[in-house]
Amino acid sequence: MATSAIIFYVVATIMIVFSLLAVTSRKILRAAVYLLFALAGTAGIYFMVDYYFLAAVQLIVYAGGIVVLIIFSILLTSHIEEKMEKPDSLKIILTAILGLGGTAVSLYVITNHLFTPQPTTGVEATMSTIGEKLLGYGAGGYVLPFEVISILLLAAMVGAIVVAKRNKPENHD
Amino acid sequence: MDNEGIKKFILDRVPEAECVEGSQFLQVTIPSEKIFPLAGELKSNESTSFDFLFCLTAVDWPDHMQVVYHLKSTAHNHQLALKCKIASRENPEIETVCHIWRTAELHEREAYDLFGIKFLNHPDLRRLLLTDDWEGYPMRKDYDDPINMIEY
Amino acid sequence: MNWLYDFNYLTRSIHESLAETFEPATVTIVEMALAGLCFMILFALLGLVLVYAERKVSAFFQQRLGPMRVGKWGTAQTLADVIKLLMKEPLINKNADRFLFNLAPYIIMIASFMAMASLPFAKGLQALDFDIGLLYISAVSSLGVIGILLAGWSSDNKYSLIGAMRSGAQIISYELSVGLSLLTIVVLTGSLQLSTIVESQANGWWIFKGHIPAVVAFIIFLIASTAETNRGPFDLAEAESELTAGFHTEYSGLKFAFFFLAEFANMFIVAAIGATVFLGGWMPFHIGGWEGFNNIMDYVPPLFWFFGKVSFLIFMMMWFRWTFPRLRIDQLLTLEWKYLLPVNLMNIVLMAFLSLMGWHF
Amino acid sequence: MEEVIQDKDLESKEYFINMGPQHPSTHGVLRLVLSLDGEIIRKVEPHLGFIHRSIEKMCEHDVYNQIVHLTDRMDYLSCHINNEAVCLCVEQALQLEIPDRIKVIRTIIGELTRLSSHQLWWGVMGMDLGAITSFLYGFRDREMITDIFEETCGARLTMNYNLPGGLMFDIHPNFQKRTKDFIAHFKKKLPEYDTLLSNNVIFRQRTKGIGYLSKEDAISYGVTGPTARASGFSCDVRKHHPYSGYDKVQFKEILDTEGDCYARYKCRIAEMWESMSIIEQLIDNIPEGPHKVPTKAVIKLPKGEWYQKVETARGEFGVYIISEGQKSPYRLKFRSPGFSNLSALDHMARGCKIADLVAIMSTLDLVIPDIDR
Repeated sequence: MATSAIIFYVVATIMIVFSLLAVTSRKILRAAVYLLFALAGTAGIYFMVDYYFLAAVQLIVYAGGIVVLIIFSILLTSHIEEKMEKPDSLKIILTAILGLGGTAVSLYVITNHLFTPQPTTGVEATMSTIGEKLLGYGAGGYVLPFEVISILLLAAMVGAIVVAKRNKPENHD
Repeated sequence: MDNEGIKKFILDRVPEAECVEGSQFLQVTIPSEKIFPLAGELKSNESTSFDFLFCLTAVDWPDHMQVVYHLKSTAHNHQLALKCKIASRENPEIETVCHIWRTAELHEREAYDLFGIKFLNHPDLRRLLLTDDWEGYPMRKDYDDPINMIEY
Repeated sequence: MNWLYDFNYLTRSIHESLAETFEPATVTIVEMALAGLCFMILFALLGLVLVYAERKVSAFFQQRLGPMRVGKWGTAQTLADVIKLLMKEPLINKNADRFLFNLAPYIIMIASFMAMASLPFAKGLQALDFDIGLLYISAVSSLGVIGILLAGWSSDNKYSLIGAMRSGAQIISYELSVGLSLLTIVVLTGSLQLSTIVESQANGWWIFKGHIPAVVAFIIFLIASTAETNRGPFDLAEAESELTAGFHTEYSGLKFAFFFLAEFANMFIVAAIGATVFLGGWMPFHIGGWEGFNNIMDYVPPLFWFFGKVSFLIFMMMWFRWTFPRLRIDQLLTLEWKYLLPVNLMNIVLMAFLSLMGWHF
Repeated sequence: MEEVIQDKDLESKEYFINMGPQHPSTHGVLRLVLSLDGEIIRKVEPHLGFIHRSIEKMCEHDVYNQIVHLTDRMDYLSCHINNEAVCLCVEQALQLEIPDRIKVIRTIIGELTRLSSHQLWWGVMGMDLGAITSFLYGFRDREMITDIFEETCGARLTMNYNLPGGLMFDIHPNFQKRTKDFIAHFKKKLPEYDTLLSNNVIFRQRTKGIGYLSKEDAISYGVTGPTARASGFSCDVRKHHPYSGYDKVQFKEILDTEGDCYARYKCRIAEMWESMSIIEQLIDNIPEGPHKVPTKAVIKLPKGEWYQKVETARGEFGVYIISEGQKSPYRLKFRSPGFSNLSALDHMARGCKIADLVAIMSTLDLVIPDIDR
């Protein structure tokens, strides 16, 4: 077996195991940490297929950003002795069915799709091509979606500040 | 104001006060019930304005308890030792002055802790130096603790 | 002696000799293990040397001698401390979340290992040379904060929790400034690849070539990176006079040593990034046009240049720590959001303008 | 939107944290229970008594010569001044005439004590704010004073030199020379203190406007010493009720009106300059004479009561003796400056952050045995 195959299976196992742990853990912070490992595993896969930019973005946005945010909010709201309640069995069954259904559909699509190997790999995703595409306004440029998303994020930020900055409670002294 | 003036000032308000000219301070002894109005008057009156309570302590005399207030006026620079005689030695009670001089809050807690003097209306009268479950009041003359104290 | 100047010779010969005896899959695994071993040794050595250096530097600033008893000039002091830490009892609070408590130091360690992997130590001596090198480093170094947050939360101590919260707010804020100050130079280099950044400084380091904006970026980088490594005067997360020891209050023995080691490793990493981006990395001190001078400088091996620059930056960070009082948490955030970040943004625009006009050297 | 804003779950709740009894910046075994809202302090409640030894009770069984030796266990940084207070009180009761030589030496020793206490305070203050180097600087200079004391009275921490009626021994032959050496040395080193901390931007930011104490509050809380003088409360016992040699020397009472941590800091630094000037005025003019007035081996005070206040490094230290004519006092009260100063802590710290509390505590300059007694 090739080295890359070994690494792939190791990373894939890590991802699957930690994804399962993340949804089954009763302690909320542990679940967040398991999620972190699953996301880091995804970044690992991206590194393996030489999608360096995507991998780094995965690490920055998901592992470094989202998970830190989740952990931060857990730190603010929950106490160390708290445990999550066990969901009732109906919920478990429903989500299990949904999850398995999703897996089945994905597997069906993957197994039935004919992957034709292409002679050329198209554009090599170097840093400069990504940058030019991202800020390009010609054909295939992404500057408009890019700016729209940034405005969306700005609106979300303003909203978050408005919600968070309540009227200060009257001074205690 | 000199000692004579202070003496007159206090006697006007508390006729039964006993005044002694000490070597440093005028020492005035008053009954414990009179302390709160007199203390307020001593601080707020412009001619006395005793605003600095630099020492508050209690003394356990054989037949009574005494609380001693050492007062000073930062404006007039005169000083006074005001003593309150509490008749009951076993269960002494006196009005607090911690609303007049804030420093009294901790000092009164200490006096309560060590002498068992109850300061009425004190916002937070608890043991200060000793543990909460300590029995007795160690600075009293009849306090006996065979374990922790060395007999002379 | 060629390998001292270009490590490609050395790595190639190792690779070839391995390929002769093993099949390709084994070769890859053996090479990975070798690289890992090298980094592990480097990590341990860094810990030993930097702890000793910190002690001696602090002693120098405080007009005392520092460790003098264990070994000549106290050089074996850190080793003695390692033995002491290994023999200490690992204590865990009764209510602590044992799994996360044990995991936290490793996350911090792993984050610093990952960041270290892409540092260019010398020509050809770089484990990972991505074309997104700088982005990669800022990505993995942002993982370390998770370890701190976990450590603070899982030890079931209010001081630790406050320390973790402070640290989280601090690192997330200052990451922006570190990233932007590095981007200021990226505007000039046009590449995120660390080896390219080093190569681009062959005729002068960016801090000299980039005019005033480069100097401003360098100063911001120094401040922000000191803050990101949780070192004084930004050591609010551990602030011993306020929070006893902050997020690692409850740690002892080896796990405490991990936090300690990671702190020094992180210091090394940010110093190395600063040296690479602003001070030319392993590139000798060159002045464009002075051929004779440049040739003399080339005789000094790149490793020496790299570690020399890194030591200089580390010395600067130690200098900060041993002279400045600690900031308060709101002042810390004010400094970042109201001063460093706007200045940084202005600076980056100015640099882009300079680069556009071609006014840099 | 309104619902979200008024959601009770989002309200931050106060929580408690124990600062001490073992905490690096409580400078001893002081326990503060803090009510916090995030990092903002809502209330500080001191819990005392961890090293309460009931010295006042012990004094009721001791003769006056023994009592002197208990006082330096209280405020161990102002030990000579504490001893002096008891001696002065006993001398006052006995109406002893004290020769000038003793007075002058007591003044010099007292000012050296104040200097060494302020040096230690300065070092610890820097350390509390995170500048560890200042600690070593403070101790470097304090070492010279400690050496002088060691030569004079044989001890380095719990020093005893004063006795009712004079001094234990005459000064060491080296005393004047070493003191002058120290003053010359410290005059060069004190500006370094300013370079390291006072002029530092971060330090100023951390102390300016923090822990404000108004003059009225300072008086009402009975705060004394440099802490109160920084609020404009003129309370220097050395000026208002001069004792020993303080009526013979020229010095300024350091007053400030800012009332914040920085003002308290500046006051102490300025007091160091004043102390040096006092020592300089006296060190070459120590009159000749005996170092001790003969007293009985066991002193009996007449019936009566006496109060003596002195200015220690922390503020007004008072000794209140009630005597029934015995060899031991009937009641003895020590009015310790730290006890009153601590009572203002809650008032000053409300609304500040934890880091500010540390700064406020270090400018109060608490010594815990002085509070617990």
